[in-house]
Amino acid sequence: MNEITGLMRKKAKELLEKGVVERVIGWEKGMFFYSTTPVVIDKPEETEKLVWDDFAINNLAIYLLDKQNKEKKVALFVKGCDSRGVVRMIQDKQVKRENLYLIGVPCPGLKDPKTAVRGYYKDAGQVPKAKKCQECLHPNPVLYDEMLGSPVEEPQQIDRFAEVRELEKKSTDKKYAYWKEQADKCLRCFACRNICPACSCPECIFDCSKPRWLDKEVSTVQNQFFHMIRMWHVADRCIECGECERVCPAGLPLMQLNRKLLKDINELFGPYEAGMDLEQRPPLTQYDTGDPEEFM
Amino acid sequence: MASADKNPLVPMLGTITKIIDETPDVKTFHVTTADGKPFTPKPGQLAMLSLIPVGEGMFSITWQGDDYLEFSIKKVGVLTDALHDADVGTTVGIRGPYGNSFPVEIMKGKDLLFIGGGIGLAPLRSLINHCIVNRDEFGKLEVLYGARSPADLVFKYDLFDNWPKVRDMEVYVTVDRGDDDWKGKVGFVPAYLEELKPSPEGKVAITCGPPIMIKYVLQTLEKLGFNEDQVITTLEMRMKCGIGKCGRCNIGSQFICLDGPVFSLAQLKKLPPEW
Amino acid sequence: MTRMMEYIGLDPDRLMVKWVSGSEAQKFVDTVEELTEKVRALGPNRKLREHYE
Amino acid sequence: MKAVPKDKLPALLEELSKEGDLYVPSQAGEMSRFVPWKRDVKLDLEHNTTMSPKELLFPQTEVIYNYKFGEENTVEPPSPGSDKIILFGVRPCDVQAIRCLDEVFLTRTYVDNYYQEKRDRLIIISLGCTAAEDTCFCKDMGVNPVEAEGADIVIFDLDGEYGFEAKTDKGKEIAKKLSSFLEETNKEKPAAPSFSLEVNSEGIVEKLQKMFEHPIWEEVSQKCICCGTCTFLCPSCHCFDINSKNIDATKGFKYRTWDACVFDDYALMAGGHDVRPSKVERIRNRFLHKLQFFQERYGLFLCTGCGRCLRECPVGTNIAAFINRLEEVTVDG
Repeated sequence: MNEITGLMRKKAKELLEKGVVERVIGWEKGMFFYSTTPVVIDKPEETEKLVWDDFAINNLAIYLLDKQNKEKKVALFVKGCDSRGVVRMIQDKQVKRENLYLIGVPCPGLKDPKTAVRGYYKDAGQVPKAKKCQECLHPNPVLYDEMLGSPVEEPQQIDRFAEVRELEKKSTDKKYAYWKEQADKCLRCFACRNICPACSCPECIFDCSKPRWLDKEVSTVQNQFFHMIRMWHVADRCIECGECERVCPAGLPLMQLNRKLLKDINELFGPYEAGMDLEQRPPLTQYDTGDPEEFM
Repeated sequence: MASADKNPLVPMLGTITKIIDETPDVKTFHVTTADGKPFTPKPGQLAMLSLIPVGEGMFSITWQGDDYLEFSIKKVGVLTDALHDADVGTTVGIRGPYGNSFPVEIMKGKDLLFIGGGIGLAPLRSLINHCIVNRDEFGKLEVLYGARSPADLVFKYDLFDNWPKVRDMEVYVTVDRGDDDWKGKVGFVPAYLEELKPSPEGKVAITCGPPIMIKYVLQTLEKLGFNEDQVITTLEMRMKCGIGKCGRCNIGSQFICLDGPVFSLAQLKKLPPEW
Repeated sequence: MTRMMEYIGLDPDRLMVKWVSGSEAQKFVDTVEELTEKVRALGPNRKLREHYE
Repeated sequence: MKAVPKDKLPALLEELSKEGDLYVPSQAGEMSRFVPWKRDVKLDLEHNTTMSPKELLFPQTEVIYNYKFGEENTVEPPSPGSDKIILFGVRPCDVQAIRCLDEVFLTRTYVDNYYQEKRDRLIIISLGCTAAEDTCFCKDMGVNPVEAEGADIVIFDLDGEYGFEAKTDKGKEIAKKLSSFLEETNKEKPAAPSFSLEVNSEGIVEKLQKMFEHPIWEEVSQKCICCGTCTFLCPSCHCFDINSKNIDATKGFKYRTWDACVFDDYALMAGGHDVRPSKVERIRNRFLHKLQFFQERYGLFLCTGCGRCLRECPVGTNIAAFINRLEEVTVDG
């Protein structure tokens, strides 16, 4: 058992025993060496389930949106990306800061269970770092009540828009063909939406039946529509946790959509990363007479 | 063209021939096909009715004439809103009949107590009228019916005019909230049932209404001494295919569209309490 | 928006967003005509369309 | 036993493709699925596909009928196909899933015409498994990983060649046409592979029957995000939704699409009543459908142990772990 796991269990037990929180959300060990899954704990004696290891990759912020957690006092373990998700939710008034006890965990970069599955690797050490973690600029939590362990060094040399720039170079028709091919693969299982900490609407436009905006028909055009609208809805709320892309069973490069919008926002409104600071409003929710007309 | 009458998911085309306003949000429709009555359902059976460009939904068949089927439909969603806007002459799709039916055989010679709430009287009506047409086969007929308000009472012509005239038939009506003109009973159906204290002797009770009413009525009936085989109910669930394939209308391993909608309390108790 | 359209592989010339006040009738007419001409030159859009036989 | 040398497989597939529409497992990006065979398709016979072959019998979106409305009203189901559908390399777990689908769509009062017309044209060439992945548990769910009961032909990897065994009349007919590729081999049929994952499914139906009200459902559902990954990838999940789409003001079509019992609107009725209002009831329904209800109705597990949902679930929900958890649960009576 590693040091952080020990600290996690101790802290969680203490918080539940003292009644500081009613519920702790963290990670537990699953069936395989590569499965570490979210877990919800209400009783102090169950805190022994908690673990922190290479595969604690799920962003836990989404569980704050769950109906059953919304009015509860909850302790949540947060990596860099989890904490940015929480910041965005607080800014959108989806969750109340005073209901949360945030326990920061500095993140060394984690591994994707889907890469490890099927016996290509025999133990965690051999599994490469997950794509979303290779692209991460902020592994340390940005908002927390206390921190377990000491911060890790933040990477500097990552060009988060490299993929977008590559794609931009292609001709319009090639780009259309590329995205059409992606849309063809989509199963519309909604894993990308349901795992997304920025997708926080209580009723989603895609579920709305009166009127029905998105046909249930799973076709190229409906799928294109789904992903384009979702990208715009997420827009400046995307905290770049990469969960959508990680969970997609069809392997759609969804971050290439989200990052395109962020790239444009950065070019038009100046440097911006979502969920870094409770005080910084996202550019698209503010109005300024100097806003570039082009963004309309 | 693949034969439409062999493909259970493809409807026949029919026409709305008559529309009766029942309440502000309930209308009764008569549906006929070019060949006359679409099919001959047994009391309690269902049919899939569609407004072709809008959608399709499962409805209980309230009654049938020589050349039409009758549906009483409450306005609750996209399809039913559109049906309420439709005029006589509108083309509809119809397929069925679906589901089991009321166990008429075991009711023969017995006294029957019908307990309905709101639009829940619609499925019971097919059986009530069946009993009236075959009056000699059954004992005393009693109908206990309640709705939210006097305006929400369906089949007023039956409740206050036709049924009370039938030999050995009683109708008890109650509303949750009265209005200035209402002289009748005010109160919930289960409470009225408890007050009426029907004897279970030689009697079968048949109930349909909102889920919460059904739950309390079943409890009350058991308290009054009705055994599980003497209580029959008809249920509703979201249905799409009507033929036991699409999966959503299950209670445990049973499908409402195929094995239901009619269940005795004895059968219901063997199923998970998910209705 | 036009940047995004371009990225998805659509022709950005098919979209025009312009601020026109309720009192600027002529500007509105000119804008509509300008866009109409542009789109006419581009021909019918084949992208993002279902093609049922 | 007959066998085909591995280097002759492309030629055999070429010949097979003359008999009908041939589909083979192939890796395309991150998604592997059954694709129409072409000479340059890269076969992937090492792993089972991410997408199950059910999409070929029961497409995700399928037209039920085309309609016209307004002045003229018609409904017209699409005409059925006529070519054979040949599935090559289907794993025994997925063959078992097709047997489940057969029960649903072809028995119990009504026959589903859309499924039946494709099923009648289907020829299943199964690839018996000689190795089990860490997520495989088919043998514990009533599947024979070598024999692939229900397949028309079964082939086995025999190192350097594929053993070839025709099981049904349909299979024998095909075998006859392929006889020039087949040679006699003296190699034995491979033994069942060893499984690292053990699942104890014995007695779970009876146990689950007593567990409808049990705190375990709250526990297993808590991390679920209610997406459709498990149901859409599952080879046996078959629930569908029916909707219509108007192409213009006079015509449109009625179609069905895969649905997922974990989606919010799955059991929601017009008027707002929902018998399964939260994910606790939905996950319970999903697991019980797989492990209890389907057994009660059709005598089979609706889970065939293919392991797809274990691998792909975004939050690591694991039905195999759930089944094993049942051993610890005590129920009254």
